[in-house]
Amino acid sequence: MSRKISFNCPVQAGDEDRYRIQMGPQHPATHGVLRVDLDLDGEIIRKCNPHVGYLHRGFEKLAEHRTYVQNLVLTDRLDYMAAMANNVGYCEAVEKLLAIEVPQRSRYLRTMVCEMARLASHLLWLATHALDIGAMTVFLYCFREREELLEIFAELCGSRLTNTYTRLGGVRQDVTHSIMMKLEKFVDSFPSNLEEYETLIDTNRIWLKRTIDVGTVGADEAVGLCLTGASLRGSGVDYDIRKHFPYAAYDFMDFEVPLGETGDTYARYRCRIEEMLQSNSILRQCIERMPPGPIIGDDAPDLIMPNKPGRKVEVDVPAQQSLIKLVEDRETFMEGDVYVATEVPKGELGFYFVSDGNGTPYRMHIRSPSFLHISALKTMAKGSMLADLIAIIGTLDVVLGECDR
Amino acid sequence: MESTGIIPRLEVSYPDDVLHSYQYCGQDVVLTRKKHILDICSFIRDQCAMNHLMFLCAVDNSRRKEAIGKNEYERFEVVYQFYSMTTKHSIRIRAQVPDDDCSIESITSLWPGADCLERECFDLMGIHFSSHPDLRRILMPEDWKGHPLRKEYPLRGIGEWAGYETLKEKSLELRTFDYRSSQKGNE
Amino acid sequence: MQILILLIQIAILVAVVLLHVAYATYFERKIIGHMQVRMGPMLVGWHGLLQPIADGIKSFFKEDIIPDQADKSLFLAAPIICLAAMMVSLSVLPFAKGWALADINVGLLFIFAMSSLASYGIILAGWASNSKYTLLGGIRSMAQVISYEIAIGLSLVGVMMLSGTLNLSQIVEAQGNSFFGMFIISQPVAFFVFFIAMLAETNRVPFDLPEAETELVSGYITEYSGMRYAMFFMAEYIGMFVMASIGVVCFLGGWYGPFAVPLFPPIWFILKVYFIMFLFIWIRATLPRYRYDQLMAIGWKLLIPLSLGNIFITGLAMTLAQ
Amino acid sequence: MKIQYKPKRDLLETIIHLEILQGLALTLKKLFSKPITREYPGEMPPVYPGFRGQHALVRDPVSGTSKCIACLRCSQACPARCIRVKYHIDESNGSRIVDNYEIEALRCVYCGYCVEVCPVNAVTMTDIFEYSSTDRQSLHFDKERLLENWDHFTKSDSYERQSYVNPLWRPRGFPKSRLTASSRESVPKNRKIEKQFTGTKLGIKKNNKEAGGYNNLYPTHGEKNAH
Amino acid sequence: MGQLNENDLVKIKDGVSFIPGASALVGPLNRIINWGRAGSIWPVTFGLACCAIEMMVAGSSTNDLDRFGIIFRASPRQADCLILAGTITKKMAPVIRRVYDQMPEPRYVLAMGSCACSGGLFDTYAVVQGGDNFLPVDVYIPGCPPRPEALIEGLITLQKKINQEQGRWSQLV
Repeated sequence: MSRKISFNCPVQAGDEDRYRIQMGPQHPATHGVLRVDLDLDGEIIRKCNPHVGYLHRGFEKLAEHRTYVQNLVLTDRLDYMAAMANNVGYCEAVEKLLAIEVPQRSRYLRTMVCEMARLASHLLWLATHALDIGAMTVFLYCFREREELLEIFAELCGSRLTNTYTRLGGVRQDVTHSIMMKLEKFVDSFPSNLEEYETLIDTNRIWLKRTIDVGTVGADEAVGLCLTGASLRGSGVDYDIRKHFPYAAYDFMDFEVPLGETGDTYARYRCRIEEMLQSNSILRQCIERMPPGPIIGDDAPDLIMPNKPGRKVEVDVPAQQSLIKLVEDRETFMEGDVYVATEVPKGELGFYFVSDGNGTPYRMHIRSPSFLHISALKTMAKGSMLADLIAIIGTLDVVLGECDR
Repeated sequence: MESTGIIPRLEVSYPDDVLHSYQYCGQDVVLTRKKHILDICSFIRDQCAMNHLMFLCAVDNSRRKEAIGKNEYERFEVVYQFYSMTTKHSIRIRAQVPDDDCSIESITSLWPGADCLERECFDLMGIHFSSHPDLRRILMPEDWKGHPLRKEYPLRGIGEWAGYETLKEKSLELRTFDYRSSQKGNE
Repeated sequence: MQILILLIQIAILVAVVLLHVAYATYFERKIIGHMQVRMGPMLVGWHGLLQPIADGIKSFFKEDIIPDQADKSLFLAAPIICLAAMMVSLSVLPFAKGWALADINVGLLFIFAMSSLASYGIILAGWASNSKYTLLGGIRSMAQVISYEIAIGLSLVGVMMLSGTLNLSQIVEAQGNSFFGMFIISQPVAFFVFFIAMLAETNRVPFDLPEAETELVSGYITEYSGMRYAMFFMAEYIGMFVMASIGVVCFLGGWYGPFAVPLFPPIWFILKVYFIMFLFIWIRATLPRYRYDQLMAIGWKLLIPLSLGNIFITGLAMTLAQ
Repeated sequence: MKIQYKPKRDLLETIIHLEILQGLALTLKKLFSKPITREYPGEMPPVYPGFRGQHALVRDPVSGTSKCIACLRCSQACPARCIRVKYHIDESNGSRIVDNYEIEALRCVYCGYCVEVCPVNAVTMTDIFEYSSTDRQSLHFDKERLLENWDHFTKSDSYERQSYVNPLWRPRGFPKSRLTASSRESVPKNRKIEKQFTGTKLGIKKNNKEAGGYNNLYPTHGEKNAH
Repeated sequence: MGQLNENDLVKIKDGVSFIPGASALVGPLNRIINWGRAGSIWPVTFGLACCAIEMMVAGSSTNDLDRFGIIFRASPRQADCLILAGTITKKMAPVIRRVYDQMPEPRYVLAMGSCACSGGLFDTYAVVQGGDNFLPVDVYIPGCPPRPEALIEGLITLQKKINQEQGRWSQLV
């Protein structure tokens, strides 16, 4: 019978008893299009080699050909689980580069939507993580809450997922009373709903067995692997950009950064659950302290960039062809480079801009947490079992759109 | 962020390598030569307690206004941003990499997490990282031609990737087995 | 003449069971749906009642793919082995007094034999598909069946000792008509072991490793399409039915109920079977999945010692009672 | 803040599988609760004004055609470059006359920039999101199709309900000076003006007076916000 | 095919044709099969990018695709329908084609969202400008991403399309 078995990968010397398996890009547990090549010894992973790039869309190149305002639309598609947080991160970076002032009210609004995005993203993470480990009911319960948030997004800015809510120098729309009432209702009911999910998994012996001592990373190792976000804090490293480089209105918020100790999957799970509760309390503070005032600054650029002074748009009219040619006015923006990081649900999302004074960035580099998390998979998965790999991919909370850019 | 005092220390320790330093938007930036970049990085990590590598990327300077005509700029540069979680200081190193010798030392021995970032730089910008354990393309397919983030590379790419061409041929060939086309042929 | 009657009986049984299987999937989707605060099938037929039929029609008219690299004969045989073995074990189940196709003396052993045979189908499917995921699924299934077959057998030894027979009808008779005669009262540990092992035998959550969707795509059935996939599906649900029936026969007093129903005696049996199947579904909606080595550890380190201890205590109690 | 773990279960809880029984009880409870499912083809989801759905060109009740003046701002602002405007210049008065206005709906990313930059409120995004098609060509909207979309939308419920003023035309909370065209449609008189939402526990109460100018900037939409 | 081609031979494939009188049998059978297929469309669990999240939402409690008899299957062998939910990159395209090739007939393709339909925002070197370059797409769903209800509407469009099919089963049986 063995005559018919033909492995695609050539077997190297010493590897004859290894079982090579290629997980993904189409696999239910890879959260999109991650591909992991595994060398198995029975069920134990001897070598794990993640392959990314199946969703590489050329973000950074494309950004060089679009104006700063248009690039905002791109950032929605980075980490599509928390598009709002990406919007805010991008705007904070560009505002620093172009020295644009943001009014206080829109800072609060940004904080609010950031935390809503964090909740939405963490709920999705909990859902998929639980589904990966086999608890499919948690998956659907989490989506119930997430839907409420998405409906609030839809009412706020007209789109559920790719929000494009922020604007350079402010935000796009003001909130209404009905949105805030909905949000308040959500904030009130959220902790008890979270309790519900926890009944199903938190103390469940199967869940504990599947998560404790799985994918353990020590604190120093985690820093060396450039992990950020809850994946780092699960190992006990106190690094949260909301505290280290406060942006938006995080300066005015009282919240704590939950830290784990053991650095295993369960610690990261607890960290994120606590983070959700903290986000909930930040949301409540936002609702209570929302200041009045304008939502967009006076020096905010127009949607059609480059905008001032005296925007010049030439229209090339060979009347028969009627093609539109936009001659961009080489208005002087700041020249220089700047790196601004924000804390998105996945970790540290940074934008590095090099500007040469045009309306388009000269170079935009996106420091995406998922990319570095996936590179850590190699180290974390070694020696664990096949089923653990699924748990580790889940706990790292990777999203391929952000990873591959 | 106030001045951290790291730049003077760097200038003292590596006088030949530090080209220029400045502060922009409150961020410290140092331009260096590429030769001793590994030493500089380990100095920064060990002496200045900058344990967190925030990002690593490459920039193509060829069309950059400020770079044109200044001889301290080379064609490429590799940018490192470091941060200290204890002292809350950060510093950015811009190591200049010339076009004709497009390689720089890898810092994976210091930060294992830099592995993927350096592969990305190699993939998109074509910078070689010597002593990198496994320098392959990471985002683009293995047999992709060119390095997309270089400035001369057009947005829509040059030519078509061979793998996609074969796919298109294959799909044309398989179309004959398709329900719809077999219907059309008979009508 | 007798043969003809037997054939008609078989035909009725098979038809009823197949219909039952179809609707078991419907009820599973409906119940899990409502547990997850959604609705389940709604639009194909009234409240989705025709859903299983639509699924069946679709599967029947689907292209049947046999992978190029597969071992064709085994690939074709595997679902048939699986389904046939499961169906044969239906023949010894006593649905009511005298309502068994074959009331043989070694009914319990026969069922074990057949369910082991069905696992051959799974292993062959995993092997013959010549795919890595199916092979892993097959291996997992093999290991799982071997370990839990022992546990399930040992857990029923106590029942056999109390009833003194392997004939299923006589086991029911031994429990008698009263509630307290049920072996679940006298053998709770055995029932616990049996129930967990039953979940593992039928590859249900939390032991659905051979077809763990997020790990092995679809496990051993990854390469099967159309009707052959449906056959595995049916085999799995018939397996559930058979296992639930054994549970009812051995622990829950078979066809006896609080009062006798005149026209349709198997009603209590069927209700009890449905209760156990509801438990299956309920657990599926609630629990995560074990890891492979943990599953093995439970089987060998917990269930088998427990059931051995149970045998010992049962024997001791019986000796003392004499 | 160190995270707190729940206490470990004791022996008795282990034996009776307490936490698993709790989980089972929860799912059983949910079995008898009402499903939250929205039965979509019969029951529509809530769509709020300003939803970024199907594109349309507003049909001017006076002229019976589009209001577009071919300023091309929309196609400049479009990040996906999916808007094509063809026009010619009227020799008599030098104004631009639109020949065709095309939106490639399959390339559009529904960011709403075109609506926001339009100086005459000509292009808009409606609440309609159900327009899947089996062929590609029917989703390449030209001028006629876009006007038809508007007619279709004006007949729908959501238009009737809120007598449409797209918040993207006039984003809530935007000062008038920042609007692309100050000559935008004025708010209908029967519309309630809602005060800007502010928190209850403000530490900076005195600023309220100065910011009062922003309070009455934006209209509410429909009776939803009335209470 | 009962109604349409009553009087001439119905050609299914080269050399295979139906006798006219058989249409009385074929017509209802055709309808039953189409009903079965339309009532149980099983898509592959295959998300590419943003739209996959909305696809998950469509499957979750609020919209519940299970009402239509739609359940996600992980293995393409058991699936009927491929939902292209997200951006198709050139690196991914061969994989998608492979998944499609692994699916048994009859199989359908839905392009969900701008990126899958035409490349959308990403007119770059790495992105395929529309899934129909290498796959026969049946239904296009615009939106970026489409609301989950829009996906359901797309699936309803697909059901209508399936119900209009004639004799697609005869080549298989």
